[in-house]
Amino acid sequence: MKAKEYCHIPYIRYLSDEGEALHRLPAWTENSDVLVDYYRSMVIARAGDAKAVALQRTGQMGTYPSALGQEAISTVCCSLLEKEDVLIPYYRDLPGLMKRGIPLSDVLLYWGGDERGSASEAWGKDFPNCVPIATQAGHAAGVATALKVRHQHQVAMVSMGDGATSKGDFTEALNLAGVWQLPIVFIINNNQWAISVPRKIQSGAPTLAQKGVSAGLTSIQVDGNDVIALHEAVNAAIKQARSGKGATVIEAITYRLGDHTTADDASRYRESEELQEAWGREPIKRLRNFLYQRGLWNEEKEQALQKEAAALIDKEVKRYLNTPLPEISDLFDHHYAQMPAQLEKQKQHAIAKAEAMNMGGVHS
Amino acid sequence: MKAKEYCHIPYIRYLSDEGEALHRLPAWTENSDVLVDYYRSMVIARAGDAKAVALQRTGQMGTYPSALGQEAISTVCCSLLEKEDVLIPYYRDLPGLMKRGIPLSDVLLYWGGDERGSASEAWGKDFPNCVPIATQAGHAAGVATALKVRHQHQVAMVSMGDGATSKGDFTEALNLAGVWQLPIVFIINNNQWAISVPRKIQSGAPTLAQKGVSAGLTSIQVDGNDVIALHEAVNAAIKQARSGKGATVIEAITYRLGDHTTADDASRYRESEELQEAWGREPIKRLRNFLYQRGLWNEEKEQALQKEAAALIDKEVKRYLNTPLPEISDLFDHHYAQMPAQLEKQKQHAIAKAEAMNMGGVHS
Amino acid sequence: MNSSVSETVDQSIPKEVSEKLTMVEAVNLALDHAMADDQDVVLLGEDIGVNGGVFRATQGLRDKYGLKRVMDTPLAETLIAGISVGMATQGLKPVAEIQFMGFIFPAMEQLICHAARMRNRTRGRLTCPMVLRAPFGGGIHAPEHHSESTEALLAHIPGLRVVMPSSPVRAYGLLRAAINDPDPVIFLEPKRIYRAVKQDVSYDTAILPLDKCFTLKQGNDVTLISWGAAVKETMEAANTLQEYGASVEVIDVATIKPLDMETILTSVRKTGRCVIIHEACKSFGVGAEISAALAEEALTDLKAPVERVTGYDITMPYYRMEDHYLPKPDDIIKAALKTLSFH
Amino acid sequence: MNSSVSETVDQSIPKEVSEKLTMVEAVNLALDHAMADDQDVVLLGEDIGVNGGVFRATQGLRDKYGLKRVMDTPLAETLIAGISVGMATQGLKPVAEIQFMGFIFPAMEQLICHAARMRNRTRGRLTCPMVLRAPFGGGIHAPEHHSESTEALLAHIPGLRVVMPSSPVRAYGLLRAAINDPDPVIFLEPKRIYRAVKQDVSYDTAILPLDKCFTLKQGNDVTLISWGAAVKETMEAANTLQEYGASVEVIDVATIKPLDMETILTSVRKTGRCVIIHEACKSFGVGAEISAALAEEALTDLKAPVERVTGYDITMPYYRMEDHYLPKPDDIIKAALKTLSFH
Ligand SMILES: Cc1ncc(C[n+]2csc(CCOP(=O)(O)OP(=O)(O)O)c2C)c(N)n1
Ligand SMILES: Cc1ncc(C[n+]2csc(CCOP(=O)(O)OP(=O)(O)O)c2C)c(N)n1
Ligand SMILES: [Mg+2]
Ligand SMILES: [Mg+2]
Repeated sequence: MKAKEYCHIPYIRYLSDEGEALHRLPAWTENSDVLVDYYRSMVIARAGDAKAVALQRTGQMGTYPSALGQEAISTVCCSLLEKEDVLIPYYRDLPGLMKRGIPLSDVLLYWGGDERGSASEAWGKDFPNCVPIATQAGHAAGVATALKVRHQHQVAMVSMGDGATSKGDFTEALNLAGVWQLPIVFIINNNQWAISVPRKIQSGAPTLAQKGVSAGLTSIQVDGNDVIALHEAVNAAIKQARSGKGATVIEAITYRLGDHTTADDASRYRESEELQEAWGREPIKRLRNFLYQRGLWNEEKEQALQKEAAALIDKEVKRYLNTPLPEISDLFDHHYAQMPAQLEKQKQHAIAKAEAMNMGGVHS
Repeated sequence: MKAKEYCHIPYIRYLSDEGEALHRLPAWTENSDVLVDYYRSMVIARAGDAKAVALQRTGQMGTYPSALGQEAISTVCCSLLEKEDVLIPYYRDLPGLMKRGIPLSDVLLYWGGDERGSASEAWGKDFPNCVPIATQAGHAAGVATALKVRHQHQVAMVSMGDGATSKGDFTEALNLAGVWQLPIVFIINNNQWAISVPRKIQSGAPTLAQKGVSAGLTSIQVDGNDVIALHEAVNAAIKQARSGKGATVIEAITYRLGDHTTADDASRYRESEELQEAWGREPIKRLRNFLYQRGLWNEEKEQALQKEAAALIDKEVKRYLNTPLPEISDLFDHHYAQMPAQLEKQKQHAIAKAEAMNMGGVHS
Repeated sequence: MNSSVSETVDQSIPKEVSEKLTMVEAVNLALDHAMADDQDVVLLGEDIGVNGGVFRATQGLRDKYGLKRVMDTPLAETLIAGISVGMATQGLKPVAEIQFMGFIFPAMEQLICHAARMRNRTRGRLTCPMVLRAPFGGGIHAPEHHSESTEALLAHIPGLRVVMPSSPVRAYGLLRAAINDPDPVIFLEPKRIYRAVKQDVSYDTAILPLDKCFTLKQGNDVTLISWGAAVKETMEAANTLQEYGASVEVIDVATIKPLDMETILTSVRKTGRCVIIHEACKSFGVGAEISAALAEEALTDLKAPVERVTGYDITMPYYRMEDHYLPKPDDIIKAALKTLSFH
Repeated sequence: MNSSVSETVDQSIPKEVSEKLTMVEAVNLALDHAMADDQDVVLLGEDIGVNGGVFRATQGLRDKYGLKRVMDTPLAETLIAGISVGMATQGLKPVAEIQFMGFIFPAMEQLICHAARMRNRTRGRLTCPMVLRAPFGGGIHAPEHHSESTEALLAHIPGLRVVMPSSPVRAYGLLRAAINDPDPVIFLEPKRIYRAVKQDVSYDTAILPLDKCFTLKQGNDVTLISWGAAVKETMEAANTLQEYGASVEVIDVATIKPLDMETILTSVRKTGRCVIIHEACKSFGVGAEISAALAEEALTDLKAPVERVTGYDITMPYYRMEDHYLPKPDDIIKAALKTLSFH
């Protein structure tokens, strides 16, 4: 008897690839504000994301991992969080970060090689970007533990890629979430690729959601390009967590329409047909179609939105590009609350050296 | 929808606690040799195990983790392996090691603080004892990969405790086994405790077997005190692996009748009632009852067996106790095939120091 | 007392009574008092609850402070470090136990990539006031992997503090300081001397400064530098050397990261001779940094080469032969005499 | 050629033709030749197959040697190290890639507890002939965690070898030697100079000895000691110093564990002056061991304190400011002039 035969994971979907309702929609969709907001947020995020890629291509920013095609997941997840909840994002969450109120310029600063991109107050208690894959799953479990210990009713939401589900940190965190009934929402952004490694050679499990089963968690799959399905799944998961009923694993199925990062060239390892096909399922066009059908969107609104996005991005890019280099002392001052004596000496050395050489930094 | 509602793990059992057949037994049990051999092996192992504890108690050996009550798992698993298969054991596998033909004295030497306990030819390509929990799961995956790369038809068998299933190494190995279809048999010796941590606070999953589900593996539970159930499960798993059909996770339910190790005092954290109850399910008595019922065993045979065990153990203990200390050079000679120059100097220093101080070692 | 959630002090603390305690009992008392003083202090680790830890360092604390503040974790060191980071960023002060230092390696990614960096990478927005305790070192006839001393790996990491006590009073004072500290501290407990001596320890016992060496004995002819359990043999050697007529200074480094080179340099500038003693392997050990810094910064003051008395560059032998690995008072005496007779 | 399974040599190897190759191309060629020479050599890691590795070190090898010998693993570094140990014990020679050294930490438990110890704990019954490759170091404007130099952590571990090349020819020769070696080798590739220069490399390029320093330049006044990418700045500094009239000896340590102290001592005994250059943090870095050993074993030969030119004791800054962290030729020159003017 094979595992697949005795494990069933539900899959949620409401909209067809063309944005048509596949079955009765949930009541909240009657109120169009939410859906329009999702649409607006995704469009702005996609424009910001494209700008980030362009900045890299023009030598004005470092390596950047585009969220192209995956905007729905991050957008819906972060829309449904309360400000006091804690987000533990991964590196492909630009749309969600913007939704959390974090300035695009912060995110550009981060990828522009400046620690101050994770420093502003806008971040609240949210975590900075996480590069070492799956390590953030442990952080989420710790955040959730803190919330639980203090009888607070916030939730921790953590996201990661399909590749991240192979790393032990992830399953250790799932296991803890199960046994301590932690208020966590685990979001697996399954974009089918981990750099060049396709989903099917990442794991032999028919779904990644079922990794949650191994920890006794509620585990579901959802169409990650369908904001309605996402809203349903994430909302239920947040409610469950907030009411003390434990964590949920949501595998959101999407597709990485871009390269892994600007340092990658996906044409080396993936078929262009697959990519073309995936474009037919992407979330923004799908929701636009839906909104058009319902008469909630039109060309005029679209034009205005594009303009609004451009203006916002322009402002943020300027702020990014005009951010002066940090002081040399900044490199030393944040390692300890109390500066060790020897480090102070090294700091003075670095300052003197920079002064002597009149050294600048990158893009200054 | 909770995970337990959509995941079903089969549970195999043939013998009641009292050793009565609960349903029709498999055909192979008609041939009594196998069952009698299991019985004999378990009895000898238990005597050897008790001796190891006694050696520790009398200051003649270091810390030792008794396999008391868990003899069936290790015994059946290793009986069904071929010599050329590779065993990657954990520290509570004395019965299986003996079944593999590894002298008891080797195992005593290991726990007696002597590396040579893992060195003898009897070990073949089997792994030495593994202390860092769950790390052996990765080794098993590597061994199985080697077998597969070379088109060999052996299998890798790896065992571990219930606690080990919480460590990420374990799930990383499961995942690989799934995606590479590796010839592995994963044995979870679920003895209900990981030192003082009971099973229920180790994981929120209703079974530990379902961790295999997260990797798409065949996953079952079996009564780990029932040699017939074990035989069925392990045999099927080995066959599946050997024929290239991939790995199985077997969660064998048993109970740790002793302390965690001789350094532990389980009465600090577990109820004596639970322990008493567990004695009612232990594997040796159960099989003896069965054999008696079928007329395959009697008092006379039992007496002879006890004598035989005592003689064997006596011989092995003597060999252990009479093993002289290694040479000082031994501490240095096995770090590299080619001794680095500086290490050679340190070796000469150690030798000179030992000669000067006429230093001995422990129990010499 | 750095309490952000509550100012209540548990009335059960016997503020006045001072008791003769072993080091592991002093650790227990420090945890107890830290938890009483600050509701944000929580403990976590394997077997630390009902069992009170395999060395009993957390004994009684679960009964006193409850399940929510004394948490038995599943068996997963990566997780233990990871959730500590998560908790600490939200304002708790987790004190995690790694059962033996030999099992700290799965925690390395979290310690190096996150705990050590959280303050720097958020420019202080999030911090990581966590303590990771682990018993370490050999000499108790423990099984394989239970006798490691790999403090050098942690000492190399910017953003970490690495602290090890060598007496009950210092265990109490340094652990309280480590818990109060707003940054991550690896607190390594030399288990070989967990029960070696007893000292008076109470709520009034001083909270000691981190980042400072302790001069245990003053002298003019040679400086012996050590930390952890090896301080025991170092003091024995110092006493014997004293009998031979040498005036010996003994320094317990106590915090090896960041190093208090000032105290060490001042001493060696005075004595001109130095022996460094540690149990870890010699090469690339903590002794190397101290020896290098001395020769670099006080070359002309050195009357003799610095000597290192350390473990060999081999894996800790299983226990039958571990005595051949561990530095002995005689080794220290020999090295000291060698430096003393160097011209 | 250490082949236990097969003696076949792939005919496609252009034995005579020597090509100008970059370091990463030399790595690729070494892997290719090792695989052709020995069927037991297999490659594994993340994205090493179709993609040929994120730096293209394994490009073309999957097509040439097939899926069974060039294995894309799931994303799990603990696993990569663990299965390498498992394979190696059964006689394969796995060459694993860790995508960046910043992601090596999950592998530490396997490297320290198993790879390094397998031979010793079985007294040679099982061995661990594996190579773990990882690109390391800064200076390429990479994202966070992609520019680390933590070689000191590995150098402290008995049973490991730690090797880093500093030129295409040495990359080829040392990697072939590492793969041939019957013990575990951590092979760190300085990615900043992956494509810095080209050299003639072919099947006839020498397999170089491990555990040996390379003297890149002979001189009498001062010894500059370095490894990895910093050898580039070190050579630049040496050339400038030479113009100033100093006679400079340059040593590329190449194998930092175990250290070839003989070559280093011989050189410094001759010059009396020494500067050690590395990119990793200063404190408890590899430079500390070399500096300490020099002062301990050649104190009276030292005409000046040993100087260390290194990274600061801080986390590698994100890339905008990483230049302030990295040692520059000027720093080396200054340090050398300081030792040269010391009296
Ligand atoms: C521990 C670790 N190993 C390797 C890497 C290098 N790396 C960065 S992203 C990536 C693939 C991640 O894939 P996935 O989890 O599917 O997320 P995606 O990028 O597709 O969103 C890898 C291997 C890393 N960052 N951390
Ligand atoms: C990585 C690691 N962490 C901690 C330990 C200490 N330790 C030894 S055995 C054990 C409990 C293991 O329980 P389980 O896996 O259920 O096996 P059992 O001993 O019950 O057979 C612990 C925590 C260890 N050996 N390795
Ligand atoms: Mg992905
Ligand atoms: Mg158990």
